[in-house]
Amino acid sequence: MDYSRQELLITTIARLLAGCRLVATGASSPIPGAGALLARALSGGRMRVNVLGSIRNDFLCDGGVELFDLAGQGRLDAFFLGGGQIDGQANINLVGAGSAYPQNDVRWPGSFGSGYLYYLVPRVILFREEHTRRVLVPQVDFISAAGPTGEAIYRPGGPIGLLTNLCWFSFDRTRRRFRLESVHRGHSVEEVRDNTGFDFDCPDHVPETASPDAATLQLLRGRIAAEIGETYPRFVAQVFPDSVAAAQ
Amino acid sequence: MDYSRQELLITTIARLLAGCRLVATGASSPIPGAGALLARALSGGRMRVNVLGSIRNDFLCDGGVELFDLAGQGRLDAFFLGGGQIDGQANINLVGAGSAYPQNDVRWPGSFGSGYLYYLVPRVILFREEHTRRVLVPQVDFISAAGPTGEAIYRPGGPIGLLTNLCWFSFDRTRRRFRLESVHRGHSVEEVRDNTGFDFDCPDHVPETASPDAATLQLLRGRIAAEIGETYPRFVAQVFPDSVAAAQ
Amino acid sequence: MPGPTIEQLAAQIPDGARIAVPPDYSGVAMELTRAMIRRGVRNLHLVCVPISGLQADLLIGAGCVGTLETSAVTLGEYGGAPRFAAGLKRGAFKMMDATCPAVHAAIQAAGKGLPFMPLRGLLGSDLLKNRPDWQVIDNPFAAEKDPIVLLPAIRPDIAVFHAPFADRNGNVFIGRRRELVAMAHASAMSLVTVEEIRDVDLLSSEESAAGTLTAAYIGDIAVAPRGAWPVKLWDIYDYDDAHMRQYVEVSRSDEGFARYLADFVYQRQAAE
Amino acid sequence: MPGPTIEQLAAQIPDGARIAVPPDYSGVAMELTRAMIRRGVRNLHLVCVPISGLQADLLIGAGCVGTLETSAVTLGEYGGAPRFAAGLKRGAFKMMDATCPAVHAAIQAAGKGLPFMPLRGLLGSDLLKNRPDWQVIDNPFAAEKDPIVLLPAIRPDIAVFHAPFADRNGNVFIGRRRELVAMAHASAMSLVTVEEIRDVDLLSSEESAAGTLTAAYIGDIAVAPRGAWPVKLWDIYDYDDAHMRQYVEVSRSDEGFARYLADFVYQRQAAE
Repeated sequence: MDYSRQELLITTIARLLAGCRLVATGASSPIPGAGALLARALSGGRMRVNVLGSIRNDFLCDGGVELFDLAGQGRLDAFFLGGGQIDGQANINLVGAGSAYPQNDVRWPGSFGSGYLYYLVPRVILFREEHTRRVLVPQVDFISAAGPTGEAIYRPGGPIGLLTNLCWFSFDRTRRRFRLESVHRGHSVEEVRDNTGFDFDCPDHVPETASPDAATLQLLRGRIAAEIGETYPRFVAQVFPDSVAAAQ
Repeated sequence: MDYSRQELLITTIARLLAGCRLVATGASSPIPGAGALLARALSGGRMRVNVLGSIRNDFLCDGGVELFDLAGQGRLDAFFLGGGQIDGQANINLVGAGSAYPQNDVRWPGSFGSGYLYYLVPRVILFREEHTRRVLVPQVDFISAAGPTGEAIYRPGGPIGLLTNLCWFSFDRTRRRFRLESVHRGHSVEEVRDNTGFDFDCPDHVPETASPDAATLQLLRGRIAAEIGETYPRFVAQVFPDSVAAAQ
Repeated sequence: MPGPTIEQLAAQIPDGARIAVPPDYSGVAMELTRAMIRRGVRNLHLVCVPISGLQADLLIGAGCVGTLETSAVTLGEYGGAPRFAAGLKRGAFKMMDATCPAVHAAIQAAGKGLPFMPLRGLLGSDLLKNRPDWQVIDNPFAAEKDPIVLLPAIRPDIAVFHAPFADRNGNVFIGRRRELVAMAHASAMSLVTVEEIRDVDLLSSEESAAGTLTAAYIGDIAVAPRGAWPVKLWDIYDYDDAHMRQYVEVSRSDEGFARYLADFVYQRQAAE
Repeated sequence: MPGPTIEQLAAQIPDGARIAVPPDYSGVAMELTRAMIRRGVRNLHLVCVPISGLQADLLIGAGCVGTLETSAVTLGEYGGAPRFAAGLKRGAFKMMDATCPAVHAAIQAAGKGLPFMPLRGLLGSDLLKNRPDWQVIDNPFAAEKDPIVLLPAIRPDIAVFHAPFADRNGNVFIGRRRELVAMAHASAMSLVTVEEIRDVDLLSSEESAAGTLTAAYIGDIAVAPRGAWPVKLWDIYDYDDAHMRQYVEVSRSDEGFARYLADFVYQRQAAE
């Protein structure tokens, strides 16, 4: 079965979440949300997923602080963070680029919960669709949340890797380096290298990112598209037009 | 109009609370509760009163911690504390007496919120009906909450005085001493002295504690008896039998 | 499917566990407490959030408690807690006297994954003097010297309480009793008894969700009608006045308390 | 008796006030925000708990903000906040970048009367580096070196938000939006707008009381139907999609924003 770029990202995310007991997604995160809901569907009832902005898939009752409290308690297994810039030490920047802070040339909304969750959640998946040297830089201009530094601080959390439109990098917290694990169908190691501003480890043979099987795609296009459509109807209309048509 | 011992205590408490905006009473506190409700009735709508255990007069919505948070915020103007022992420096003991802690000869329930509220609430009224040398001691055996020590600590709160079955002592936080302000009708300075285990300041002339006027007594026996009766029916049946009869 | 029994919940509380229990006004799992005594649990570290009553007195009297952390143990208008006082006098358990907001703060610290929480008050008290686990630091934000107490987080293994009902998805209605939320957040898991399971979804409306402890925190739920007896439950039922009076009377002596256990705790097992 | 008007609420917010505002999902007092701009409030210290959107962008664009303390300003799916970005670039206000749980923690500290609250994370970040008001201490409870950030309490003068309704006694229904409770507890007083006043008593049942902010924290309440417009209010009404798109479009330039203010903020006053 053929599949779209988004479908590959979603199924890859679902694979990365396997074994988690509690996963949450943040604002404006349709692909992580769909990935988490797919992982839940495949978990046989062992995974809880909280989709921010959802009504049916939001079980939090204690206000906006509860997500952070869950992370502090060690109950939140996985979360997603992005960044206007991400560097080779896995520092992420959600604040701004160019010139001196706070009068940056480009200003993004701000750090949200990253300055905390990145340190507390064991399985943070860095997710940024755009894979360019503008985003993946040698060194971020502002550190919203620091990659693992090797210093002895309380840090049960951190990045497990970085997923983009081109590839999946794992992150080695001890060596503080990304490693290219797989390249998505239709793309090449050279393309990844050309568009990445930081150094990374690269094995001699880099496999293609695993394609979703037919059963998974069917589950995604049916039940999962409906589930995530509650929170992200425009995303579903665009990515799963057949699913929408079938429901109507 | 004649009045009972309890009616004098209640009306005295109401007078001590004049000007407060928010007053709370704790567990097993019918006389402070009635005093606070009377003060509210006399405040012309400027005072809020929270009676622990009441349904109609409990406005807290944030669980057991809210009373302490209110005190921390500086919103709680007055509260009542007692003690198995109270000494001349206004240290209070709600834990136990005799032999070495924790294996005291006599053990009381414990310190409840006193170790905090005594430091935070500006107008703490020490209230203990029993006025004996057993209770009013030279030095408490265990300090649940310390009287003002003169040390430079953050302490917006503390005792304004001590009300007993015999008298009203004010407390001077700078000099760390009680002062006999008034003796209740039917009792004498000598009786107070004989039954007090600690030294206190005593002016040459000690007035009689002000008697409640007829209007106040009428308010107390009518509306206030009904209000406090919701939480303390047995107290009202005993102290205001006529009020109960009238309501039936 | 039928839920677990009370005995199955009690079996999940190992010897030496640190368990958090609420005050009488929040909902006390008395039926489960009796099952814990029957199963013979030992050496509990009992954290009362922030005080306890009959529940602590029974567990102490039955020899289940190794450490007691509380701001008070009282039977309220029924008087002092006799087994608590007797146990203390003979040094039967380690006592950690606190003040109510200190227990709340330490529980909230754990609910946030913090190592400690500051608290005002306490300075110059014998509470502070007898708690070597509490520390005093100088407030680093103050211009002048400003000592303040830091309390280490209390992280219970299990929160144990009784509530009016749970919904079909395992969410528990707790109303305004937010100390139950705090206990559940702080604890590795919660064991809850309820009057009944209702075939509703508490998360389906904003109003009901506001008073709900979400299922993610809860390990197991058992149905126990009148499960707080003889303690009250909210405004749903009151103390069993005659029983409470009887308890205070007979429990003054070791023999009387043993008889009480035989009649009201072990008896039940024999009948089943 | 008729309650105060929106303009009367706005008049209670003095220049230089530290005001706390909630995120879009909690209920934003937009009608009151427009009245604040009309009244010409200046030099606000705006604390977003923990983020803001159109509200902050309008107040910044209208020159009302002297200091901005937030974890983000965003118009969500409508894009970046144009006046926020423009104001920053020209240094129009002091910026205090934070991370969401840091704002929550500092607000909660004030709600408890604490001088500070610890928070994990943040170490090695430029957030920490640019916040001289935050301190790092060594956790005194750890055996090994264990640095941890302490955040000073944020004590707003006024919390400002919009809710679906208040009851006849001035209690406000806030559902699960407990950040509103935290803001109100932390602030010296709260100014609240509501869709309507309902002739009920929210404290009369356990279920409704669980989602209630009690009147003791509230300074004043004004009725403002669709008072969050063009921002959404819970699941009661959604963003005014066309208006939000128009806003983002016109507010890219100073002139466009001035026109927007004339049309949608000052206009209203002229019509009254």
